[in-house]
Amino acid sequence: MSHLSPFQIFLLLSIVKIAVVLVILLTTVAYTVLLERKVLGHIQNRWGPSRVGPFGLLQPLADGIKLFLKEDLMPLAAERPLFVIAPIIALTCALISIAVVPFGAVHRIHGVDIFAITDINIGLLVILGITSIGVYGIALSGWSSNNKFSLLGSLRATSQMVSYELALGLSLVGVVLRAQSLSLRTIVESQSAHGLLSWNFFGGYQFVAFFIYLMAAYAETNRAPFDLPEAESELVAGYHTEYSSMKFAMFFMAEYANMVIVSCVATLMFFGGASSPFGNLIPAFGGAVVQALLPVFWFVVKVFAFLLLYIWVRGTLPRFRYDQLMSFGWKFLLPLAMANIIITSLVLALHG
Amino acid sequence: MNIDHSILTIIILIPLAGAILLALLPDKGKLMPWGALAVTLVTFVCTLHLPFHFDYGAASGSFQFATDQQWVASPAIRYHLGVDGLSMWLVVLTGLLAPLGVLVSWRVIDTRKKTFYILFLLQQVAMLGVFVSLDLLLYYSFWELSIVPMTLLIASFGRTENRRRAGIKFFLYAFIPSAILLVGILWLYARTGTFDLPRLANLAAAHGISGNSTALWLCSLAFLVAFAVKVPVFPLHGWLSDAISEAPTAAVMVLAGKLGLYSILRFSFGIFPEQSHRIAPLLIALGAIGIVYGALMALVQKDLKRLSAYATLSAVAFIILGIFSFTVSGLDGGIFHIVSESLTGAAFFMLLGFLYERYGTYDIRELGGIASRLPWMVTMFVIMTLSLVGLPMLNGFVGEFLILAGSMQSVFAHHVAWTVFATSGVILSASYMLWMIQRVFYGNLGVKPENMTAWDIDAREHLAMWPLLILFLVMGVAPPIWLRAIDTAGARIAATVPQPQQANSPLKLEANTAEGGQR
Amino acid sequence: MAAQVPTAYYLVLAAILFSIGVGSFLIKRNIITIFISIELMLNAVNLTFVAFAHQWHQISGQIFVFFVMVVAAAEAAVGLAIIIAIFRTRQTLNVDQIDLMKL
Amino acid sequence: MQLALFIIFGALAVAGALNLLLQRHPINSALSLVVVMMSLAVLYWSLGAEFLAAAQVIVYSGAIMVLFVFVIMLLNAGKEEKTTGSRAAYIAGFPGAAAIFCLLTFVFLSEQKALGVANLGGHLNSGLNNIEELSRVLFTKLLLPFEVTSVLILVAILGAVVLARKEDQ
Amino acid sequence: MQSLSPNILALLPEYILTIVGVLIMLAEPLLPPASSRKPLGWLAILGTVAAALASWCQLHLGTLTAFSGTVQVDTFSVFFHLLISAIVLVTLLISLDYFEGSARHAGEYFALIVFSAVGMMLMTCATELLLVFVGLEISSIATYILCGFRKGSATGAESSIKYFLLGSFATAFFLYGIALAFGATGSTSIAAIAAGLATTTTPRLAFLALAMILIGLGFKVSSAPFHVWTPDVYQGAPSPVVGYMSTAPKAAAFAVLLRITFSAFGPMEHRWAVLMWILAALSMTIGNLGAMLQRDVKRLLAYSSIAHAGYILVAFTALRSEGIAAVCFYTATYAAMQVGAFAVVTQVTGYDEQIRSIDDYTGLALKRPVLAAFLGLFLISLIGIPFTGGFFGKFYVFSSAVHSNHVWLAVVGLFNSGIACFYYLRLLAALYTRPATENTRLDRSSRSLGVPAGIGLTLAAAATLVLGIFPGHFLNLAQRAGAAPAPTSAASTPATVPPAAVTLPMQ
Repeated sequence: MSHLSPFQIFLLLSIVKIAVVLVILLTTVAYTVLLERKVLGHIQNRWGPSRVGPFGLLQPLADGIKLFLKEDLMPLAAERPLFVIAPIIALTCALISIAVVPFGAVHRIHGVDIFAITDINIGLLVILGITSIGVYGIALSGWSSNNKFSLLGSLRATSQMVSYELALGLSLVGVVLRAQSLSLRTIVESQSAHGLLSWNFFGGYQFVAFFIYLMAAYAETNRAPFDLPEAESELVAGYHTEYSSMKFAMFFMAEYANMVIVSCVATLMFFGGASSPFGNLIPAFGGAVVQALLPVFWFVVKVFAFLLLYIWVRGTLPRFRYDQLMSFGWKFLLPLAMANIIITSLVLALHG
Repeated sequence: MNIDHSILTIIILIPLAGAILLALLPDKGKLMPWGALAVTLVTFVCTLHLPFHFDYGAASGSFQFATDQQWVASPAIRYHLGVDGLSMWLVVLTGLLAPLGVLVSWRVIDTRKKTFYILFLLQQVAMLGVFVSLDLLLYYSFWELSIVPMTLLIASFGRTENRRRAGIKFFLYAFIPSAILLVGILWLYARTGTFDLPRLANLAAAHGISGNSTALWLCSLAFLVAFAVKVPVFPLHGWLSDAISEAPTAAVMVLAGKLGLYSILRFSFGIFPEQSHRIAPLLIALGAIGIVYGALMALVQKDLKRLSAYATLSAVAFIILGIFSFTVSGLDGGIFHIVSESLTGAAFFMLLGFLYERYGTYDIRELGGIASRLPWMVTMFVIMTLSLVGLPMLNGFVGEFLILAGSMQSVFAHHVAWTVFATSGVILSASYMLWMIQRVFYGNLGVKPENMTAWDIDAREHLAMWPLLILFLVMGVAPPIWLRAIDTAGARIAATVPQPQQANSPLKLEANTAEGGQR
Repeated sequence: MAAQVPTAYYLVLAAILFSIGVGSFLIKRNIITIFISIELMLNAVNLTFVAFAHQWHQISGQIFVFFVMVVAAAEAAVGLAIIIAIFRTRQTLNVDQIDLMKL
Repeated sequence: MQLALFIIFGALAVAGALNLLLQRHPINSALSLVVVMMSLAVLYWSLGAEFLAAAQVIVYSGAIMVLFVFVIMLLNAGKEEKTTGSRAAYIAGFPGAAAIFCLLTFVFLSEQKALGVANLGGHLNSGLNNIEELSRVLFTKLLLPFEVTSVLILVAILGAVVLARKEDQ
Repeated sequence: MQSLSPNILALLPEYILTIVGVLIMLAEPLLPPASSRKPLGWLAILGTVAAALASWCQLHLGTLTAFSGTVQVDTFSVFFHLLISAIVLVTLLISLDYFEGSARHAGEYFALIVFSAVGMMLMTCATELLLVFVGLEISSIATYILCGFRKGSATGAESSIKYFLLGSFATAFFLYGIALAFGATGSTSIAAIAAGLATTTTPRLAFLALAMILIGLGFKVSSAPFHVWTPDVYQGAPSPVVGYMSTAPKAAAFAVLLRITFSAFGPMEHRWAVLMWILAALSMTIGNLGAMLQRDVKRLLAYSSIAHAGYILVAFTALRSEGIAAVCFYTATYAAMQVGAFAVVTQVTGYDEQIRSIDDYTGLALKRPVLAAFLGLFLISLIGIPFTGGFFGKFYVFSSAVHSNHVWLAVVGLFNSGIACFYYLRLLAALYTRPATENTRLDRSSRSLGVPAGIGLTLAAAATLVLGIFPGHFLNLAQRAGAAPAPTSAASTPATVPPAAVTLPMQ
């Protein structure tokens, strides 16, 4: 590729990276759905999908085809442009965040870091920002449907997301304080020295922050036990009651993509990202390719563990009541997050 | 410590303290009028200190009983009080009229006595303050302050439903020009850095205020207009008849004349001598017109109060005529006439008040033929009338004569014609007053007297009237007692005029009389 | 690629946004939209600040913008609370109908 | 690149602002403003204010405007009606806005020479990244305003609570 | 005391008030819902007194700068600190009984007043426009809320929203002005702006900045033609709040205006003096003419406050120290009489505010003579009759204008004050005339004057009188404020990089 200018190489590789990551992400999303159904099935003592393909492995494909071929309903009373834009916003925001996630160690080909689409110094802020934009998708979908259940669902979802965003953001401050950077790469590096022991979760004493993050993140993604916006028993299906076909599929994908992103962030922030849990205990082995891919492996494992946790929680915990949800967020998580910040900064200030 | 230096402060403070005291006392029975009477009498006694200790031989232009302390450091406002021949008798006069005012209000004011007497005393404070202040800003403060109690007196104790309007009208007429006056004062201060009157006068004499003659001219106009409205000079008299016909007797007695005229003499003439000279012909003309206009208007009034208002207008116009002649006799006469007219006017208003107490009306058409029922009343009315029309041997004559004589001598253009014109006012005043007496007291019995039984002047009213009647006579036969002091002031003001051909005046004799009294 | 943009252009862009904000503030009849116009004006101001901060190489301009954002957030909280309060009492958001007090 | 960014996102911002003005429904206006804000975020980034670009997205678009949208949804605000007041407003509004615009533009363009040009990135002080430099000034020289902001937020919270609480308590 | 760091010493009053505000806020939910909130009010009063004492102590410390030069505490800011504390004190005293009968979130009310005072105090001592902005917003936001404090009252909410929208609108202009000033000089600190203006290459930008700032602050001090919000807001807001918001924020805004015009834009005085001339003349005239048409007492006082803002602006045309002193003095006298007048209005109308028009006040002197006498005094002072503060305020303002050769402005102003007495008198005369028919509305307000409110009224009246009879000490204080040094650029050096000269290469 030497006849290409550095800029052209950069451009080309970037496009390739984006394409690959996007495909992987979407596949992950699809198979997370399958995973969830399977795991839930086992938790509830049943099989889950098992007919389409071996172990039901082609089920996501079938679902996709079904949704794609379904009739695309457009309610008469809906605000057309917003009704169409809403799912697009939701999905786009969910997918964009992956752009700043480093899923491997720094590995440059032609000066381009191949295990992260981009590494910018305010990566964390970008994720937070994009997450906060995602609210519009839900808010607008409910409103533009012109359906009271949708509206109520989206009102609930919006206020829930706005409320928990606060706790979520604050829970990450402790980590940022420790790493003294907003770049995700730097944050990961700050945890990679001694493997597991230097992870923020263990070595950094950020487990409180982690739990806050976890709960806030569940609420952010409208997942059980905070899945009130789409509580079937109360609101039909919440904000996406009126959606069908591909538009519905977009919401569906957005939800699972968000889960993946949240898991990625949890991994990066608290569990050392792509670094090995054993640090330097295990000597390096294998060739360059293995060395390059091993961090990716660790990363995937960790993210996968979080996804499992998601499903596990959904299978186990009952749903909150709305007022409980709010008071939990504002009266418990938020003060706790603040306390965590204060203590962390005090410790950092006193111990250098 | 010599009391001479604090007597003026005491004179101001007594009514003020009295007002505060009354505010704290309960409004029960006759407590308020008694209290007010006591306060005003004490004040009057204190004012009498002045003529007895006045140094009649002091250098012309010097102020006596002076006190001069710093009030505000920067801007340099001083608490500078003092009197000279011009103001001394006005202070005494104010002191005298106050107890009389309380006496005439004795029965008329039966509700809200407390408010009334407090406002009345505050009014007195303000007037006394105006007469004794020698610092321009201190003076201005009292000047403005004098408006408020008067407005409230008119607005709350007025006779008819029209009272609120009359009060506001009075206030606006008084306040707006004096707001402009403040600009003038500020301008002077910006030029000279002082508010002190004697210093300003000295600077003025030395042409040291400002080289900008236009600005100086405008400034002098600001002063003059503010004062002229208060007097009121002829075209600016719009407030007078409303205010006089609404205001309670005690307030009317001090309403017109004194303050404005004194201010013209003291400040316009003191600080802007040249400008005053230049505008004198206009003022002489306005004075003459005012005399005749007032008299003619009085002639056609059906309401006694309005008649008295126009009579007042006519009388103050006389004084304007006199003082703007800038001759010794004109000025002396003017100043004398201020005192004398105040007394006569007070008597007039008091008698009208008595009449109103009895019959509840000022309408001439409803009255008539009461002479036989109220002999004392008619006697007093006639004496007052004679004083007002200027019968020799009574006070009115001295002033009018000196004024007319002075204006004949005046150095300014057009004077003779105007003086002759003004003289006709004397005749007119005699006609409307006497005609008024005739209509009210003689002839057929009016509607009101027929249906109402009235009592003649009672003891309290005698007590209020006699001092005035006696003064009419004394001032008429022995004017030098007063002129002695007044002349020191008059002569000083006249001396500012570049002295021309006064020697050929045919009326030199009278001026000599005045000067004789000086020694 | 190295094409440069005069700072003045940024300022003019900010001026356009500010003027549209002012116009919208004056023209719009819905309280919420009026409030939105104010936010637009604030954004225009922020752009001005950032452009000047860039031009002077002074970070304080950017800090100012940061504060404007914080203040805007506080204002939004209070303003929307007031709007809800007025909707409760009057059941309308049209400024022309919020006219209990006239001469 | 700078020029391209400026033209694209400047145009987008103006279009958003105009749409804000022209739309009759508050929610559309609010969304137009979000567009403006996002374009501005890009412009901030191009002017070397990365932190502000992120803050713009998080605080403005992500929090403030969501609040707006939320309230619009909550009150179920309808389209604007044309009233007599609006005609008067048009008469005052357009010339007023135009006058301000002309004045500002005139001044800016006439001072163009003195104002210089902008470069992509626009680094303030070499060696420090944007956030570091910003926080350094914020916590030293401008510490007091930063601290005082807490009072501001306290007041806002207090106010929101007071206003939102029902009277019958 | 000397051992304390200047950072603490310079902001002592603000610290005290903030702590008190937080305490009130914390205590409010802990008190039982039905219990009286008066103790919280007293706590606030105590805190205000302490803050005032702290400012008084600062007077003897000379000029303090703190927080890297963002704050300068000198006689000027101490003057305004004292003034604001005094206003807050009287307002709190008056408000104590206002909420009687039900708790009505009185705790939050006191906290908001105290917090807004913090904001205003910061405005007066800030030398960094960023701090000014934050302070301004603290006070503004608190006042927006206070305006709508009578919940369920439609006029209250309306007043709140109007104030809020126009206030924010003004803030945007103010900010734009600061941005342009920053563009012209490269700094937002007052000293650095002054230094930068001397060498600026973009004078037009600077003038534009000044104009924008003037528009913004013109709204805040409700000077014409930026006064449109004033009557509506004053009419709808709770009376004690109006008394407060028509004085304290204005005092703070004037302090900022003084700092910005005389210190920051000092080099451009010849240009802004003209603007001030126009603003002053317009405010006086529009305020007074507008007031003449009003029947509602609160609206009348609102227009009168516009006129008074005009009088104060007159002093801006004067020479530096004299003008500043005149503004300080007038602001103080205006505060005394305005707060007093609204205190009486509060007492007359009570919480439900049913007594509105001048006619409703007819015969007040018969029913409640003491209140009428107080109101009479304040009205007389507002007219500007001697021996009240109003007179000396006017005197001082116009004297400073005449001194710097703005005689015609003084003529306009004093002529205006002549017109003004017309509407004040209408109210004054109404108080003292017997009503034609029995005024039953007043009977409803026949609560007796509470002790705290009595103290508050007496304080305001005493201040009005003392400022009118013995203005010496206070004038001295104002003159010291006027003579306070302009903020110096000790810690805040202006950007020395000429803007166009440096164009860094692309990375």
